[in-house]
Amino acid sequence: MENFEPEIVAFCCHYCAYTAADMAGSKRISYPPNVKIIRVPCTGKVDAIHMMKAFEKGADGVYVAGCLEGDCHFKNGNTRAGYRVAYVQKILEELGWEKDRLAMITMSAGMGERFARTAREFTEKIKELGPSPIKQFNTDTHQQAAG
Amino acid sequence: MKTESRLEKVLASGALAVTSEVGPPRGALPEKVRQKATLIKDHVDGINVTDNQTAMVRMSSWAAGVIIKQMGLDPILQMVTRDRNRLAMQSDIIGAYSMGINTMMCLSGDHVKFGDHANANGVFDIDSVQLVQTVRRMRDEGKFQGGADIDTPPKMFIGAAANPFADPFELRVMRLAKKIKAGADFIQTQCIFNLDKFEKYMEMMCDRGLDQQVHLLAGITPMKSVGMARYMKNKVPGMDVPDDVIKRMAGVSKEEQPEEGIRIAIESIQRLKEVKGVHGFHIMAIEWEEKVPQIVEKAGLFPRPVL
Amino acid sequence: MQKLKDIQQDKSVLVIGGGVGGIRAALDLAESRRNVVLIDKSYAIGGLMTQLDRTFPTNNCDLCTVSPHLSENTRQIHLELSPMTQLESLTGEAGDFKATLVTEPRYIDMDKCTACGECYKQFPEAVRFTPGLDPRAPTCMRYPHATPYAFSIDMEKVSDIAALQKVCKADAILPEDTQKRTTVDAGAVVLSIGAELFDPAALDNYGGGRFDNVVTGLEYERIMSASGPFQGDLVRVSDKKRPKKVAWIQCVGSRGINRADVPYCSGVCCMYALKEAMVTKERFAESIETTIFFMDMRTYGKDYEQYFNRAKDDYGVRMIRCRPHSIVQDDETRDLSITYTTEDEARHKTEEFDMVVLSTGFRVPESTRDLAGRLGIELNTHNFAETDHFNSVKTSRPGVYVCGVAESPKDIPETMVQASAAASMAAADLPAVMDVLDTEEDFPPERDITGEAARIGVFVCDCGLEIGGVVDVDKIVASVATCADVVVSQTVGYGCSSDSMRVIEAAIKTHHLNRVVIGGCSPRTHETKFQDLMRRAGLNKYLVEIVNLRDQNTWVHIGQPEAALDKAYKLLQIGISGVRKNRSLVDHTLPMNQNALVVGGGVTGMTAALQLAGQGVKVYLVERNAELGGMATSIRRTIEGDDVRSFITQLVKDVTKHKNIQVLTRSIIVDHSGVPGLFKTGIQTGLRMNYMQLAHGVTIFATGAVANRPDVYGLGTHDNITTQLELDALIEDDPEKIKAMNQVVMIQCAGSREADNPNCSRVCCQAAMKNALRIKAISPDTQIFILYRDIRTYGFYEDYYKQARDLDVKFVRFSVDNKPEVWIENDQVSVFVDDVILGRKIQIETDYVALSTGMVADDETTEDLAMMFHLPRTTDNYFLEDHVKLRPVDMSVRGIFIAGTTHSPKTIRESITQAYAAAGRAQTLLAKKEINLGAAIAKVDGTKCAACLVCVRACPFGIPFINEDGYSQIDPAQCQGCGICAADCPAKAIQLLAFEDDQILAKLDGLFGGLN
Amino acid sequence: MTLQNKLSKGDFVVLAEMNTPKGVDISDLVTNVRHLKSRIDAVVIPDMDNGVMHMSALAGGAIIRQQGLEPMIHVYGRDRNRMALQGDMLAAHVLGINNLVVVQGEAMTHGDHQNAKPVDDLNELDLLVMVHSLLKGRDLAGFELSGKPEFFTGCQVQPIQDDDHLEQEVKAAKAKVAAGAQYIMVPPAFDLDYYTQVLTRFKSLNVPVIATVFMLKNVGMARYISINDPSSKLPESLITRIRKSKDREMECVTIAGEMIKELKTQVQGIKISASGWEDRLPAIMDCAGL
Amino acid sequence: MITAEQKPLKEIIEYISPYNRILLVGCNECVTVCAAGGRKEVGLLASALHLNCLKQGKTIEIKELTLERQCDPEYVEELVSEIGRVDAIVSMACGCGVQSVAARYKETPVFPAVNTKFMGASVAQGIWEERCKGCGDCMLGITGGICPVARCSKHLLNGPCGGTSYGMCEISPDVECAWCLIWERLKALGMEKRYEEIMEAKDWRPAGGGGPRKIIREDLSL
Repeated sequence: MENFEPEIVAFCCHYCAYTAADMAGSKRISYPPNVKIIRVPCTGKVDAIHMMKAFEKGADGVYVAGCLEGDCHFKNGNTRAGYRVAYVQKILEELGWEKDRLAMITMSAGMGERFARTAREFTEKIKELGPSPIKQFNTDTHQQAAG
Repeated sequence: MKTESRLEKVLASGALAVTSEVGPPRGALPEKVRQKATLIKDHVDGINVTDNQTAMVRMSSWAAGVIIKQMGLDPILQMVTRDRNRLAMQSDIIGAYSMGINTMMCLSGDHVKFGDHANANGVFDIDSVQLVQTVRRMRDEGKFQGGADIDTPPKMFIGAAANPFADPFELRVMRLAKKIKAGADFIQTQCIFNLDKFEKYMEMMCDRGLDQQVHLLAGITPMKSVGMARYMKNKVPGMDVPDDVIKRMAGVSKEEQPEEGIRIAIESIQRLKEVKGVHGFHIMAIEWEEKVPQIVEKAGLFPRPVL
Repeated sequence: MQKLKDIQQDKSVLVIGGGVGGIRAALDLAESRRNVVLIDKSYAIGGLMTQLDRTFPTNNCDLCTVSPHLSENTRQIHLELSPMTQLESLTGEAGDFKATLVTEPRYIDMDKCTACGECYKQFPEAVRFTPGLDPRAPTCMRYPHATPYAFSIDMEKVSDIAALQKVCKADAILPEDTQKRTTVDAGAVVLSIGAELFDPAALDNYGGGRFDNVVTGLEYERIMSASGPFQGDLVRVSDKKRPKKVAWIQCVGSRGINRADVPYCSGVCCMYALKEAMVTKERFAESIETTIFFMDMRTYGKDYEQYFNRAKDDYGVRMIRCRPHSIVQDDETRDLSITYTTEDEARHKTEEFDMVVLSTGFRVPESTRDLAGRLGIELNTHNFAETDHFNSVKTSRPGVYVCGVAESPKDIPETMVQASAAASMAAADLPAVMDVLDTEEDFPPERDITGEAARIGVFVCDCGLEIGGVVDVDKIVASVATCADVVVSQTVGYGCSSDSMRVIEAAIKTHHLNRVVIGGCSPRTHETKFQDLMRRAGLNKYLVEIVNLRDQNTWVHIGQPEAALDKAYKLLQIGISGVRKNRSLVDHTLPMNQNALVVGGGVTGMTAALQLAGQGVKVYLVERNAELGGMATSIRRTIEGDDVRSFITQLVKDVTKHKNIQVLTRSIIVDHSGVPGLFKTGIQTGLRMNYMQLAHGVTIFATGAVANRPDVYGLGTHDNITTQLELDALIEDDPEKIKAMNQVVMIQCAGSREADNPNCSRVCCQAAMKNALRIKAISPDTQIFILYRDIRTYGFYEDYYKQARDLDVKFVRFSVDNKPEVWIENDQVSVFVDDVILGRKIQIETDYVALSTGMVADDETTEDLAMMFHLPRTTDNYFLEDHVKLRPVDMSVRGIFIAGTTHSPKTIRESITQAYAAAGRAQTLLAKKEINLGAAIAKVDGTKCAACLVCVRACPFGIPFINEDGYSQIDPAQCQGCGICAADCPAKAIQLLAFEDDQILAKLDGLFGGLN
Repeated sequence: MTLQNKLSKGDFVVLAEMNTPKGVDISDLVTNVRHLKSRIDAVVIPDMDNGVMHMSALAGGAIIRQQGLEPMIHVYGRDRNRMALQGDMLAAHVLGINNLVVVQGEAMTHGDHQNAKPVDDLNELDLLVMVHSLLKGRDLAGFELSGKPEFFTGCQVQPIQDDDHLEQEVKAAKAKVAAGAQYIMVPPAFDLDYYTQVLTRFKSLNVPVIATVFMLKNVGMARYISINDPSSKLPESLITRIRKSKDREMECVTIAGEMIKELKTQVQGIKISASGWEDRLPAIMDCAGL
Repeated sequence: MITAEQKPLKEIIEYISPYNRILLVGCNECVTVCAAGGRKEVGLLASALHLNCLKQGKTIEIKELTLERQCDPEYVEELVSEIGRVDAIVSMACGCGVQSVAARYKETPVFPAVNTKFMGASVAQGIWEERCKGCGDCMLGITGGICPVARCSKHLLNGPCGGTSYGMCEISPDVECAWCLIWERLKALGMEKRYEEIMEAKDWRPAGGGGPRKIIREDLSL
């Protein structure tokens, strides 16, 4: 798994995290290309099903990125998202998946550096965890077949 | 006299009654029961035999009661509504009576959650008030709870419990009244440490004239250590251990604490003897039966009346 | 860039200065459908605030709060932005000015420039627009997302013009650009040029500009700022190490202590020093020791005292009341030592610090005097604009208004208030708005695409080399061309240039496209632009999806072209898959009711009512008392010496006779319903309390506060112990009695700044100065003692403080734990106070004690109204505005505004300013015939709804309810579009339009298409 | 049974006050009447109360009649002269409006047409004389009418400011009864003991007395009344009670309900004035146990 | 309403492991409201089951459907078109719903995905508490509207046991003592006298002591 490049989905809220991502861009702060952003008006919009479906469709890691605590444009959407992430983490654990493949992250719109750092750290973590169990199986069987 | 109960006779004589209790063993050895009963036999008018106390499985109370009866002593059969439905309880009552047991206590029992079978289903087909009523009707009306006649009704002297310290306080005397109305002949109370509050309770009881209708035995428990006192204060629901009692226990060395506990018990009895409506004492020396004679003697309750 | 529109034939308002104040004024005017020309001498707007790190009292980061304001202007049809431009002359008169403007050459075609930065990379010395990383010159750094989003060239520094031109792929360099002179027909002018900050290099004792680790407050902001020289890391300039001990020195250059000082107070430095100290601890390390050296702590704004308490008590910021003599630098370590004396100890102390921040205040630059001359307005003794005593934005020249620091030193919320007030005044000088259609309605009818199979056009912009330089755009375009439903896939040079836009528009028509994907920069900045393109092409604006290939791909993966290519491909797949599910949506609109309800008939309410009525708005002015006038009727004179009574009498007369104002005295509000723009409010009116319903589009609350009468210092027990209000009347009515007084004592903060009323009442210090000076004028021999905790004569009120000291008014400081005592013996009133400086207790036998009791919120009234109108209140029961910094008169409920002392304690003059501001803000809403609520609203499918109440309970705004049919209903007019209900609904009965579940899942499908 | 019959039999009656709309949308009025139909005996319709222009009480009365309820309309001399008033009275009878309350009519100073000219051709006593004359089949000029109208007519007491004023009003009411007033309406007060005393004085005039219960709506309104209307005798404790309650609106409903409960036994009828919040009338009546 | 919570995933996975085509059926009544088996939970469970299979390199077919009510045959009938196409049904309804589905489609195995808990009320968003035992002989009228059968841990009918402290039940300080609540309410209602009457031993037949219960409304049953 030396050259494993994970596929990571980041659900980012329009007001903070998405803006922070743009900020990282305008400051040319590099982060791994593995992270693909899907924009939502508020992390409170991110349904538990969206997180599950992302894994089901093949994501190796998923994170939800919203505003700093207390700064949510919609009062408490980020807090709710945090609870949902914890709930889905529990499901993942029950299924024998690493719960760290999913995370809730907060930042303000000006934190381009933090966006980039988070993306780097999360990508590193997923690299350590290896491919999603779905792909692991595919690879394992592949190797078995080859062996 | 409603019954043949020794307790009833002692109480009727106007003397202060003394009862204590024996917890049946968690095994089939009858000797254990005899040993414990022997320790206290000369100092009490009746021996409570607990019924799966603290929701732990033990030898059945009526069997242990029979063993005590066979020793020529006076068992008081405790019965909780937690483990049996009304059929089982009534059959046990007539069974016990047929073996010579003539005094019983009706209780609802600790919740199964506290015991060693937390996964059991609590039955609670009827509650303790309803059990009192059932036993009274069996005795006085000769009828089972379902309405059928009993050919030889069990003549039980009926006891019930009261906790003057649980919430809501104002309801406690009313609940006592309810038990009396249901047919309770005597009452054993929860361990009393807060004497002030107990005296207030007794006042309220006497105000309603209940002391004329029932015999109340005040519950006394000697404490072995300050640890036990704290445990009872914080962990046992419905228990009221005032801080000054704990302070007093803590005020002596660890070695002297058992003695201090016994002193407190004796002082309590002496104070409560004077309280209107108190007709006796129920001494619950938990796993400390050997100290009961000492307490009874020092409290001036010895010797027991001979009938 | 916004095209310079031909607005010459219409009258405009000229706004000079593009700081937050100027932006606010310009936006207010544009939203009120007034033409505005906003000029700034700099190449980008934003002013001082864009350089701040976080702002008090919210301690939020500024970028997030300012950016919407900056990008807003590009959307305004009525707004023309003209950077690098200055006013040359102004002729004519109010309503009919001619302004001559001079624009310096930019040498860049703003329509073409994409801000790619190529020119800057290759000719950094000649190109302006830089997020700047030079730690020594923090003031030239600007917010990285500048507006206009274009570079400018300093031609003098260009050596090879041809080479520079070649660098620009957009062909935007204009070497032949020249200075341009234009004239504008202006109805009014708003001046918002702010001021400079004092340069401490002028002082030699503090080493400003000489010692590496002595910085100004603003430099410190830059150091902490994420866009600053150290990327938001707090380090010392000398060794890039985190300081352990930081000190702030207040009043550097202000309050007339030192040689180069100005006499006035700069008003903002106490708060910003507290903020910087708190943020230092909060963001960097709790253990950093922070110390503030101050003279008087001037936290006089709304809830500022609590901010101060938080700094002291929760953050442990050390406060030392003294003025340090000097700073000495250790040349080796570059550590700094401060020598100072505290008031209770005569001995000098010396203490070491790692960094020292000089809290420098505002200073009027020379250029302001020139501009004032060209504008023909008068300046005051401090060179700030002279303004009317009852109208702080009205200058000496009719038709010219001023706002912000150009008027007097002030913080951002007060600047915002004045900006809105100035805009409102300026709008009144223009002819009334005609009911012309907004240009944005000039779009062809939308094509109905229902039932059509998806026909997607993909247009990828190479953005000069910004995208194309990293990834091969043609290759991307070719690879997505094979995707299902993609009909056209092509590269466009600069997607956002007018040429490319025309190409896309043509392609939509030729290929009969019904959905479009744009690969380019961020939708945050460019979505509107492409949505307009869709509408021009006859398609619904929600059928376009912008894929962020630049800011979130090529800009951040410059060194990994292959990975960037793969990511670009995947991002486009997300876009294509997503857009397939997009549907035509209709923006929700509602008609506006054009009436205004003004609650409260005091000076504030009357001013707001008159201002709106003057603009043709029908106003209901509701007052609970039998007469208009409010709290100001109990004040006789202002500190400037004006007669308040005659002012109010005139105001009442004007209001009562105005045909657009319906005055409803003896009226109480009892119910309220409706949505912004369509409110309905029930009142009980008249002596018999008859019920009446009023329909209105906007509401202004000017319900005021109440004079505080705390039970302290014997108030109410003796005729000669009164409040400042009673003294004010006494001075006016019975000067003889004043003359007979030998000693007068005033006690400040009576009932304020204490546990049960923690905030400062703001008006009391100036009231004490006012009454003291008036007594001295009548009776120079009367001795006056002012017992105080901090003297808070902010701004120019400091002048009165100085006058009082010069007239030998005695100032005695006491602390809150050791308050003065008032004794009455044999009808003789005595005051005992511990004099901190003398270090002993003094007794004053006094003829009169005036307590500065200030004011408190009208709890009962604000509580009632807050419940009916669903408005938040502060802990001390004032109304809480939507944003304490940027929206000081707007409430969180749209269409509701507050002004005057119902917002917080303030003087009559300040209340009037806020009244104009509230009227102006209300105007921006009333100018619209309908309200656009956008399309992203939650929609319930009644057949799926289980009426479980989850949405009802989850909605942060309390909008959903279970309707008569037994399912949840969400009023589109009130839905804020967060989607929380949609995500929580257990029956999946709610969808957030424009972000529906199948759209999000389709995007995931697009991303993982290869795997499934 | 008509209102007149009930009152003369000594039955207890409940009246609800409802204003006509300021405009032509009568849907709220009709809905409110329908909700109350079986629970009240008549609807009292003020005529441009407090000088605020509304649809005329005459039309309001006709609408109530259409809904099958008995209307009772205010009659006063501020806005119309004797010609218009007599004409309207005849129209009222024809439209089925047979209950009248002769009132004083409030000054226009706080209304919405402050610049209007008051007519004041007839005062209350004159009006009673006028009604009496019409009942006898003659107009005020003495001309005979073709067909006599029938009216059940009462009068209204002014808000009682103090004890002296009370005596004046009792005297005035006596005169009005002598002039033909068949019942007396007493304006509201919030102190029950005081109100009872007032009511007792009017009961001595031997015509049915109808008390008024006025619904408070929030703290602001209660505060206003307590400060500005001494006749209301609104105690501070009532304001505190509203302020401390969790649901203030419900508390106001409860307060009105409790007052009705208390007054029920003392008078022959109650007029409930919800002042624009007529949709809360059913709730008030529930609380009052009506 | 009836409350339920989802079974541990492991248990559900075990049930369906032999099958490849699953019909996952939710119910839009009580279990939707208590967030155990509505459309959303169906989606989440389907996703979780997919994830589990994908991990093992399997794919399964899951058809998601949510019925208006699983305890009414007419709604259950809506599954008929799917029946031939699936190997097993997983029902997210309460026990009644599961049985209705199982009774109708005898040839297809039906598995429960939730544990049916109790009849409860929502005390706050996301929190449900038991309120009724369905004892068939409601005595709320004499207990101040608070049920001792459902809310007293010992179903005591004649007052609180001796374990009450500070108004809380002896089994846990988080559980309110029903009798304390009843007493407070009776006091507020001025019905203290009610308490003094002895409540006779309860007839448990209406509670199911007499076997499975049934309600027949003859006027409606035709």
